[in-house]
Amino acid sequence: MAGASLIERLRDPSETALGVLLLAPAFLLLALIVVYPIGTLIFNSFFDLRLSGGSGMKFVGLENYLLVLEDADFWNATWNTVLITLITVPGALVAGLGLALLANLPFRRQWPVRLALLLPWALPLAFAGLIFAWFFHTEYGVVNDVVRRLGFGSEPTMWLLRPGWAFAAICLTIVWKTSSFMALILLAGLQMIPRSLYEAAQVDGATRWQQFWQITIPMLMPSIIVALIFRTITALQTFDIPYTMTKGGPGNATETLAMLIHKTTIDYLDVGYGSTLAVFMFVLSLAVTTVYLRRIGRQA
Amino acid sequence: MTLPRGRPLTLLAAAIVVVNGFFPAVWILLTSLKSEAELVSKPITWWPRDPTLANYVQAFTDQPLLRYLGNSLAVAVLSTILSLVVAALAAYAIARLNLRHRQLILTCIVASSMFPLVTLLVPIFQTMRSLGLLNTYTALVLPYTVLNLPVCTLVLVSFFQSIPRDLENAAMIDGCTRLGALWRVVVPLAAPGVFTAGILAFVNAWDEFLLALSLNASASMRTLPVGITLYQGEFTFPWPIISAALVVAIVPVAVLIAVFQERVVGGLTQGGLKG
Amino acid sequence: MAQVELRGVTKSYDGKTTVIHGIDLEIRHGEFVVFVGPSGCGKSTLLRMIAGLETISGGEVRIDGRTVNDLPPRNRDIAMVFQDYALYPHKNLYENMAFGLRLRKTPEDAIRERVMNAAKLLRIDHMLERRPAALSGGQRQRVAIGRAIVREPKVFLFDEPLSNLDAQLRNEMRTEIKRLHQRLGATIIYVTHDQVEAMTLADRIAVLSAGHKMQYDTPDAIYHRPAALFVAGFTGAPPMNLVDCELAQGAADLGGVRVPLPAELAARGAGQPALKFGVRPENLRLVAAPGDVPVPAEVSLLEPLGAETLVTLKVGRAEVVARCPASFREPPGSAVTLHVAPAHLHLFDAASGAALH
Amino acid sequence: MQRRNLMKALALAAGMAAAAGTTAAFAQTALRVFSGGANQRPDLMRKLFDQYQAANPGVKIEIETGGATSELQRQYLSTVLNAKDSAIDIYMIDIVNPAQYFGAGWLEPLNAYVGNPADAMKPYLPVYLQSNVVDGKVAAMPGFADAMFMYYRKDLLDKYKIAEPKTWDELAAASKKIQAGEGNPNLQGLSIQGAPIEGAVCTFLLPYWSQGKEFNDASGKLTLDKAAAVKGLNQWLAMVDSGVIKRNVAEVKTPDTVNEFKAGQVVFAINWGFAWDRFQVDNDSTVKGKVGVMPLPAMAGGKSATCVGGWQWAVSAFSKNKAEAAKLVKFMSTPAASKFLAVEGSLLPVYQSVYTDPDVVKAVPWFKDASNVVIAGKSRPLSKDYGQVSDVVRTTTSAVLARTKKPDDGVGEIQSRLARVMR
Repeated sequence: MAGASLIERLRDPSETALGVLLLAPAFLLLALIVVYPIGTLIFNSFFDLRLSGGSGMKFVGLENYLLVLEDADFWNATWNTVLITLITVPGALVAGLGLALLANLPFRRQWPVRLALLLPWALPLAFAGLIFAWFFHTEYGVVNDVVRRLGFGSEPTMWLLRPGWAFAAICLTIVWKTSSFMALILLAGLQMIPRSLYEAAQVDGATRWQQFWQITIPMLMPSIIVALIFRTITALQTFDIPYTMTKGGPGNATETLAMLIHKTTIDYLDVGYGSTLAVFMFVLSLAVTTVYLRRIGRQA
Repeated sequence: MTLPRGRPLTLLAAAIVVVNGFFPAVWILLTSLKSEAELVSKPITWWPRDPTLANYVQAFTDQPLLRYLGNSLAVAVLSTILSLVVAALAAYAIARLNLRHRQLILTCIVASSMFPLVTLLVPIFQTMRSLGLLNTYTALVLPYTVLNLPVCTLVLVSFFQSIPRDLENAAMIDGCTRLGALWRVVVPLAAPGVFTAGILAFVNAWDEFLLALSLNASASMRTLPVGITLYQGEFTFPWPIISAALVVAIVPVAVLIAVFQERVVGGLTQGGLKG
Repeated sequence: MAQVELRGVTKSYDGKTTVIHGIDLEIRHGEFVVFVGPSGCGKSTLLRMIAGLETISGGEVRIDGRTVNDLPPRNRDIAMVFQDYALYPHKNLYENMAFGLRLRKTPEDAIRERVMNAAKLLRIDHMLERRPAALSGGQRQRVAIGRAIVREPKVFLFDEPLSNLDAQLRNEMRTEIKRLHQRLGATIIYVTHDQVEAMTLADRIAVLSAGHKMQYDTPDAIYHRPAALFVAGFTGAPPMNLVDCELAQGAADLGGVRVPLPAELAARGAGQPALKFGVRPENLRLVAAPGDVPVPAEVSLLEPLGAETLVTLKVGRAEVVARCPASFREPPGSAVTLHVAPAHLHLFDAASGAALH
Repeated sequence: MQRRNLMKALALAAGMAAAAGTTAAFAQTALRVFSGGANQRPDLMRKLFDQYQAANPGVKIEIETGGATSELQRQYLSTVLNAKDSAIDIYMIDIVNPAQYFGAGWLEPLNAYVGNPADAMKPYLPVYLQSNVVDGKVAAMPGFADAMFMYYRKDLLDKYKIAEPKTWDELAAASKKIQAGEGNPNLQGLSIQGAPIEGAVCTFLLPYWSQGKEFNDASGKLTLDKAAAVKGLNQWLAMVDSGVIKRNVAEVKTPDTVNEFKAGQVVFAINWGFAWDRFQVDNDSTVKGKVGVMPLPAMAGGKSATCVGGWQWAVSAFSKNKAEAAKLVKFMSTPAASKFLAVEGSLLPVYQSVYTDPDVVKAVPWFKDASNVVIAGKSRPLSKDYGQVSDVVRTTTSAVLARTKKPDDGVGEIQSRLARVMR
């Protein structure tokens, strides 16, 4: 093959060379935006780096890690984060499934329904939080107005000022915001189920309810799992909605891990400790998403 | 599943879905037509007593809303294109090439989405500063591309995998190089997937707030979400004006998805997120 | 037209799993060669190595005397028809066929002429504006073939092109491909798992099993002189009856029933530890001809096919199938006498699978 | 005419600042200034900068704005300064920030440019000696002031013949009387800010300070008197119970108080200085001409005190033009500049003398009432970790007002958390 010129060889790179070439842009970007910053973060977590003191960096080994384990705020935020995840992920799934089933009915006009599913998804998180905080306002909120019009309760409920209610309001907002996209994915899944399966089930004498559990749910399972996993990752990172709705209040009843990290790093300027918290959060995400990656692994 | 087909029930179902999706947007629209005084009257009004467009006028005069709109558009479009190119190349390598550790490579790319950007804010800021990129489109385009890389890669990998390998082989036998086959056959065929991934990326970039706030704070480079927070001041929270600005911010995306909804839903159906 | 040579061609993955074991083949100018074998035998892999779609781990592939091992597919001057047609769904039929010519910068009028000729030949000239999705399976297959024809390549490669068609269409297309070959006189390498297809189409057949070449010869030779147990068992419908036997006094002992063998054959079998006795169903007859040997048997199952009836019979401990006239009506359980010409008897070494002739 | 005079005075001051400088003017210096958000009136600052540029041809000033609220600005500046960004030379910062930023080494000490702290701060309101001098160094120069005022409905007090209340109890009694008399269920007695925003820090401090107690000593060490703090919070809660303050006070933010007062739903309202114009000038105000300002009430036996706010000019430690920047800062902190901001933008002056300036009194008559309040003003706790201090105080206060925490526990929490930070 002496005849093959250099150009010819460049047009037909070996499999590996081509792979490196194609993957290079992605990995360069990841190195710049993720790997290097994470490195900085892990490095910082071993230092007492409080920018407010102006006292510079002091190596403290694992001290920050020990402090985190004793930190009641950390455990509170972790608990809140986990709770939000445990409530809103199944919540969004159930709501999304409901919306998807409704949207899958034979409508003459499809677009208003589709648009209704797409709009909440396209609304920025921070704005969704702002808008829903307004909805839940004790005096000017539409929620209490509806309650009043329906004739319940003489005293308006202070939704965002009671830890339980505030938590519920935040979860509801997250479910509203995220169930639409869930519904879109599930709707796509629903439309792929062949009609013949339902016809077969009808011939076999299955009721609608049985058809739902025996056909719809099993056939949707791949979509459901992918949607759940994506949702779980973002749920663990919950920040914008509680930040705009309650600022983590009342007290720190609705503070999530991401908020605590943001507060520690940006407000308190305690970069060392904030970095350590971030490392913990990463470990938590990693633990949860290992399951996810295994799943992808099985499918790819 | 076959649900009741009766017309009234179907309409009720449609009503539930539509109200759920539209209510907040409609509420914002109504609020944008009210005066600030009406907003704090009790009991609250649903329909504006004195509808006014003054809030829109103010939304455009208080802040350079058009400029923010343009910035958001530029950043979102540029990062969408870059995400698609970078993700398409990587996804092709993962889906098609006979590479070792393909799984590990995909895992690395997806794992990058697990790290909350909030926590990386300060290091990213430092990086951008040392590269002299603060207050440029690039400062946002690069992180947004990374933000979108996992989902775009996943969508495109499954799309590429769904395209018969023999199509590419046929193209190579017909006379294409490997990259030629990618460009002439695979990419056009993955168009629905590319489109779905593109919409996902665009919306993500359009929504992002925290990085935009920190990396591009200068007045001429602000994006829409950052700009909208500026209507509120230390002492003021002009809901009607903010609502007006929100309406302006929501409309382009709503139009975009209304026009392309068929393809968004279709793209998802064709295996996009189906793993 | 061109000739293709394979010299010790080997394919292995990661240097461990070997799927093609040193195959030598020579395909002459204008010859129609079929690779046949059960799925997983490596026939498609071998074809794709010739196409350049799979790397070659060892040996060499030569087209017209030129080693093409490292040549990308586009530079090998071949055309290929794929099992799933692999039509470009985003291009109409005309563009599908023209694509390869455009890439080679063929002038537009030449493209038009060649595409139109091919389309007329394949009777798809009235639907060139359509996209593949609007076509039936048979039509798609024609387009795929047309795409190969317009290129006027040195070698045509067919990878199970008919396996996605229904039975009737398959027969039609088979005939058309055969006619096409006669008309174009092209060198064709054709892969199929269907031995009938192989028999009807091929000038020469290469039978492959587990990555090994079992036999490479004309259909006639393959059928009548199978070189290996595998070839015998793979060809013919139903295939050759193959039965364990022992050699006793110049006859094959099928467990109580003895079939006398020609002396030459018996001599070859002598001393082999395990033997297989083989006879094709059509060579087991109910009416004796001069020189035939009789074999007592008992009817156990009838399968009328209209033109003939397949009869399963017990011969000693073994079961064999015979091809009988449609008039055969003996009920199961009745005893009959089969007749077989000694020249049609085969004997194989059960351990190596080699034919003893 | 008044305006022309003012401009002349400014030009003079700007010229003097230039003359004082030793740098030759032929080198063009570009100064980049972070000038806060819209509420910090970058439009007016631009006019002052134009003045300065006119008098100092070698200097070109560019403005950057961002961050609508003090909190957002602090977050943004923390990120920028954290990265030692040299792009910005001068920062406008909230009164609570000099200690923190100086502590972090982000601000250039200005002693070399303005002289020793005691003398430099002498002409200004007393609060600045406390807030702008850190470790014996001048960290920032006052730009304009702000303070929490007690606004009230003059018409209603007159109607029920009630004098300005001097103590919180008197205020509660007056409110109840008016609320009962008006019979309007939506009428609130007193509006304060209980949402976990910066204003809630003042909400915590006002009743506490008015018992004559201090939050911290001169060195910044925490001196919280737990009993007094609990008493202060209980004072608010008692008013909530008696219906003087509305039940969802923990939701109330600064603009809510303003809007409700404007809508005539509030008798007494505590708010920043900007609110005056909202009440008296805004078209949709229903209380024009019915608004009074008075010093904040005290606890029985205590002394009136208020929370001072406002913005300062500081030079970045990472600036490459420190000398030029310091000169501009000095100019922005002159009496003439302060007067300009008072007359043109009703921004509270940082010099006691400017409050009584005839031009200022003419332009903004209510400033003469304001001066008494401002002089009694105190600064919020000064700490290198103000971000943390503020966060702890406002979230706890808000939680107590939402009744999710008992005052006793809340104060205990503040004490234990801040004892570590403020020592």
